[in-house]
Amino acid sequence: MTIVTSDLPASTPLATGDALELVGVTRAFGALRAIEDVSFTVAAGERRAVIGANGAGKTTLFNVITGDFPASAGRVHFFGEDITEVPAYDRIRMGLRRTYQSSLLFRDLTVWDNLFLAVRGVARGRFDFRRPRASHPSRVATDELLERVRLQPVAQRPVSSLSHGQQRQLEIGMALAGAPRLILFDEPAAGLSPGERRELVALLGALPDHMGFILIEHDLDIALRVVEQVTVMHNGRVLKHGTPHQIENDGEVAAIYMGGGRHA
Amino acid sequence: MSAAHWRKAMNFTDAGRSWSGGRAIAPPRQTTRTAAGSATTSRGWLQSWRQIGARHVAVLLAVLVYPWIVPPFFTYQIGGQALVLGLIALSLTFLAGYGGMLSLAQMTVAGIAGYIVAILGASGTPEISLGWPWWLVVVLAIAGGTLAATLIGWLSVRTEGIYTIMITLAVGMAFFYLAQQNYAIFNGFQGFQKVVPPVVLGVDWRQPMPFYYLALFWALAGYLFVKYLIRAPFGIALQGVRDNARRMSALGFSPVAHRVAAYAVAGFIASIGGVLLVWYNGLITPGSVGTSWMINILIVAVLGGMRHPVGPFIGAVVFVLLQNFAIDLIDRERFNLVIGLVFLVIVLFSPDGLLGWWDKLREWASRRMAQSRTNPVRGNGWRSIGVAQVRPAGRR
Amino acid sequence: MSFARRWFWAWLFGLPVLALTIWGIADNQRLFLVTALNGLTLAALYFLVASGFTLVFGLLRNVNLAHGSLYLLGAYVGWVAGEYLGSWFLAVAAGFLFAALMGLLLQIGVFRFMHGQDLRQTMATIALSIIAADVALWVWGGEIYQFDPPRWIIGATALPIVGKFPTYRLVLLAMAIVIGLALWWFLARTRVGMMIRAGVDDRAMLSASGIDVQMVFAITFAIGAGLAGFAGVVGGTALSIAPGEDTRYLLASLVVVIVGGMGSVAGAALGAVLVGVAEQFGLAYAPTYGIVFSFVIMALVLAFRPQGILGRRA
Amino acid sequence: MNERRGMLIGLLSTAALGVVFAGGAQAQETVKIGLLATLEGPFAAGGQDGMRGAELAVKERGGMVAGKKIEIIKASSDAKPDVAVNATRKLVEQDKVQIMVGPLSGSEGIAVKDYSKSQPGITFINGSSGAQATTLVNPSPNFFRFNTEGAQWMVGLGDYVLNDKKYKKMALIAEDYAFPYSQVQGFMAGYCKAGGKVTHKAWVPLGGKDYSSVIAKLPTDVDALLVVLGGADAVNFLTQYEQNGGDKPMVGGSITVDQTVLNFKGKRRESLLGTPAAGPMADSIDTPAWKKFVADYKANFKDGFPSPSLFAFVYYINMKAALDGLEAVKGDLSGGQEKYREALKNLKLQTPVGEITLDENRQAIGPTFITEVAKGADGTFYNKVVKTNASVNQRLNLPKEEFDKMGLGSRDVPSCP
Repeated sequence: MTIVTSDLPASTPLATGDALELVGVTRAFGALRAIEDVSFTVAAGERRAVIGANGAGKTTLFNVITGDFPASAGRVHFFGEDITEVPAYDRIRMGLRRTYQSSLLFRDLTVWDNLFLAVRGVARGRFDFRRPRASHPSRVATDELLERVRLQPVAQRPVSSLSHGQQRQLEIGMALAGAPRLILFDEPAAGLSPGERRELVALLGALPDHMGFILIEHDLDIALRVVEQVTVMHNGRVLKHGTPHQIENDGEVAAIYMGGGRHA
Repeated sequence: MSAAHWRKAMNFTDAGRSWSGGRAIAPPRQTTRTAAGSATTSRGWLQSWRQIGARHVAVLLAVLVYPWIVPPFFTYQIGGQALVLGLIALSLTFLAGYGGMLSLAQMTVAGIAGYIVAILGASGTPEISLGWPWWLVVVLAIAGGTLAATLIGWLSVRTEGIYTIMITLAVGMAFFYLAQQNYAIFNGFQGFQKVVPPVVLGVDWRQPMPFYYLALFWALAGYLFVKYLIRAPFGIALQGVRDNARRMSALGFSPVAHRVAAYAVAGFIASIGGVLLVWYNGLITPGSVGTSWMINILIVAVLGGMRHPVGPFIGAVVFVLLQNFAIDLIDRERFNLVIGLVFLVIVLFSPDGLLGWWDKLREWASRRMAQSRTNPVRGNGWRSIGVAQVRPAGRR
Repeated sequence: MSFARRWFWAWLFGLPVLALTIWGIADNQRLFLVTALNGLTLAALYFLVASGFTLVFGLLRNVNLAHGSLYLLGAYVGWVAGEYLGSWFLAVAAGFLFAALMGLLLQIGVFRFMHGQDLRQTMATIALSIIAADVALWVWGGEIYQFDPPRWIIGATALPIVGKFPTYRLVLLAMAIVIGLALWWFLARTRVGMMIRAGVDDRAMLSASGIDVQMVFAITFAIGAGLAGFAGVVGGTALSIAPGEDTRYLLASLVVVIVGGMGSVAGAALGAVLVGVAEQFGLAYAPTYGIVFSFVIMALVLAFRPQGILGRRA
Repeated sequence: MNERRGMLIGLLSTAALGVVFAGGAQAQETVKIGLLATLEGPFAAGGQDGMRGAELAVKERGGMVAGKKIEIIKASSDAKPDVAVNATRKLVEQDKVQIMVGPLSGSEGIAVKDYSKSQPGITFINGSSGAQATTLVNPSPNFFRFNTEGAQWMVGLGDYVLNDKKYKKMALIAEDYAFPYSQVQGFMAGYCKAGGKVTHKAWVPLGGKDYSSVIAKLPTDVDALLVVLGGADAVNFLTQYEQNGGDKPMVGGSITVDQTVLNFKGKRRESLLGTPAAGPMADSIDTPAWKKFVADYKANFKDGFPSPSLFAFVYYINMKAALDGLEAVKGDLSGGQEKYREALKNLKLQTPVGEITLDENRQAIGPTFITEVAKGADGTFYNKVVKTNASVNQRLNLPKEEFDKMGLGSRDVPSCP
């Protein structure tokens, strides 16, 4: 993928404090505890992978962070601010972003409309009744996003007619709209071809330095290559934190995770 | 909005968060981009004119000339009534087709606006009616209707799908019974008679032709408004909420706020329709907001098809023609049977209403043409292209 | 909801109700008790209609807006049967069977083809109810029909304090309790009932478990519709049958299940009691707006508990 | 457009005929009369019978008046004024009827009367609507009502039940809208004046079916109940009152014990026996004219009621007036129907119950009857005449000032607790 321009000038003064801090977060569905007592901190600009077998609670963790499901217990802090009770859309407006595992796109709308929505969602004028002019910054921003995820040729096609890879690209593009501070990528590489995976790695690697992200990925080749920290989850709990190198060489992790099959 | 303005808007202005986003935006490099989203509006109205095809002109001419070639009865009772009912049903099409919220209370909203016209304006019940000037009354009626619609929306957006239908039906019935039982304000069962449009600019707007053009103006205005709005940020976001509210909230939108706003917009349209309806009938009674009319509006909208803002007007014409002439076609007074059967057939065989049939016809015609042109080739290629063309973006 | 907030709401609504109750008893003991009893018996009728409605919704996730038509058609057919066979009990059976058959036809002929398409189902049933109402008017005219139940049912029974009270209404109350218990037994103890409940909880699980889903749906629909027809005859006996009753009972069912919670038989019972009692007290103490009361209750429930009192969040 | 072509052909052929016959009277061979009644909803039974009554009046003349064929074009409403006006407008403007007969209910009547002002070339004759205001408030010069209305019908009933039945104190249960208001006014105007007391008024919402709590609230220290409910509601009330062990005698309004109610499909009508009521007709009027009317009705409508209902009767006399007026002018509707209207105004309408004339507002002045429900030899129920008011006007035979002071009936007017 080509060079991705920075969303922010590199010298933007950032908020003090860590990007994300989870304190004893628990989420229960009835009697079932999908995640239990999860605590960890992600520094501003940090890139972290969350790995673990299926059912380890990774996606639930994302849902709790973004507010799709409220936490049953525990607190979530975002750049020093307690967002546990903040509605999902407000967290997004604060600079949090996410992609979804199985793409949740607006299948009947066009690619352009999808990106446009992502741009408008974090800007003012969400209720604007006027169609924006071509020179309108929101349209320019949309067009740039389109270019960045290289979907110009299909801009006016409904999403339902896109290939899987294109849909994943669009999903990422939507997460990049506005000025994200922390992005949660939920298995962005799933179902991609080797070529597409390479592009994805390039794209992740080229994200501006201040833009941290958390990545759920089964493909450890990808996961461990683009991150600085790794959290291993098992049965809804945090098993281990460490650098990619440490995790790769950890016997326990290998036993419960890799032993269970990389793509289990 | 200037680029600088926009930059400011993109920033998170909350002073508490010492963080600043946004970016310097370069002017668009290539203006010849194919994006239709750009194409439709990139040169404003100039571009929009290009979309106008021969059929638009033909239809516009037809509706303009119509009252000159038919007797006054057709001008008023068929034309005028269809336009007014179509306008009220348009509000439902907007709400249901683009917002995914099927409200049966649109007639209630129209009725509330109508009642306000009767109560604040002049009527045959001077003990209640205040006789305020018509322009003030109309403004207040539309404001009141919109407010009522917002409240109904606030109450019902917590629910989805079928719950919405039932709750709006129940809210509508509550208003019906309130209007029927309250004499101090709503004059109970009798309602208000002799609520006539004013004489403005020397024109008696109650006469068939002036009324027709008045209704036509607002119907066109409503149609264009909806057509414009569905491509504006608000409209696109509304369709997003319709398709996946959770995803919208993960993009920074508040689905509840958007839905309530959609109710308000639909209520605004329905209120204009309600003012015209009370003028059309010259009266308003609880019967005008009862179950049968609430469901009739749904029938009108579904009959025409909810995929396009022209649907409700087509539905209204068919409905009004049936209502007036069904009794001439069949021996017994079985109007309801006919309307019920027509409605059932539409629902069973054409989910997109009459518009759906129109599309199928076009598809069939284009297929025939394609076949005759490239007869030997019988691949599947045309199908995918055809479907993509028949179901353009932003529609279900 | 926290404990304290729960108490707050309990007091907010409970205190005025309690105060009104005390005032009502002190003011006119007999009137208060009669009204309460009337409310319960009306609730019995509402429960009979609404339980079928809520059962069908709970499992099939479609609102059958022709439910009121099933009520009316069941009543008419029951009346005809009663006229020819000379037995009120046979009329009740005929009403039940006919409506159940119609329900079966609806499920097989209409709903099966539009599973999961809420909007289409709703509109198809609206269309069907319009057609049914006109056909009924065609066949039975606009006259008023009343049933001819056995003598012992329709007299008055002397009760303490209340004095004379219609026997039939007490029978109706008993019938509703019996049917309610029977429904509970059917759902809790029989195989089909368990399948239905499983389907209410998780439809995917139902189809995954190799059960003939269509058959379960058809049985449920038949029972739900049959209950409407049953209520038609039973309710027609308490009041009368005439055009327009279909909409009336459809609306009553709607309000009852919205208040009680969609898909819950217990919710239907609770909703029916609330709505029936409110309606009767409204009629007795504030006749002008009595009829608006049930809608006010509904709005209140919606504002604080959108899924209904005993409903589960979707 | 079909209609347009029709008009064109009509125009051309009229012109052609005009040349040939030099008078063009042939175009007037038929007279089109529009007939509007309620055929949907709760009033459907009444509407159907109203249609029968109107048809009977046409059949009596063999479908011809003064050598012209009478063509009836029917329309239906659902008792809602907006629908009634739409149906009327269609009959007048599309079907080109020259005379309009209808509608059925009170609010519809007021709305159609308002509409009639915009069609000065057409003559409107009432169907069975009985709102006082139709002719009392802003009357329309081309709207005629040959039937007496709700308040007139009840005149004299108050005196009768007070003096003959000795009901000194009564409670009232009635539906909460205009028609019962006027019925109650007609009753109470006389009853209160004669010294009777109405201690309790229960206005029940229209369409509420379950009256048991209203019944529970009725005072027990009254002599009788005045029940002004119509159709299904009356049957529901009677059944429930009986089941609640109610034992007070009843006094009925005009549609409480109408044929539609006396013939409901059930066997619990016994409690109605002896119920006094009043109305513009009665089943057992002992005149040859009435007996002929009933016989004709029975002969013509096998599917009708055992005896014509109030709706049949009222539609009959209004249609008859339309035809008699037409006869009087020899079918001449020219000159904006001026002559025809003049004839209607001066018509001394011979009806099965006696002579009806019009007042200055074109409202009927005519006989009314006080009746009691009785059971015939064949088991059918009917209203037996016990007293006849030779002539009642719209001011209830009161002096103008006294009536105007009282005003139109409402929830609280009149009052004598």
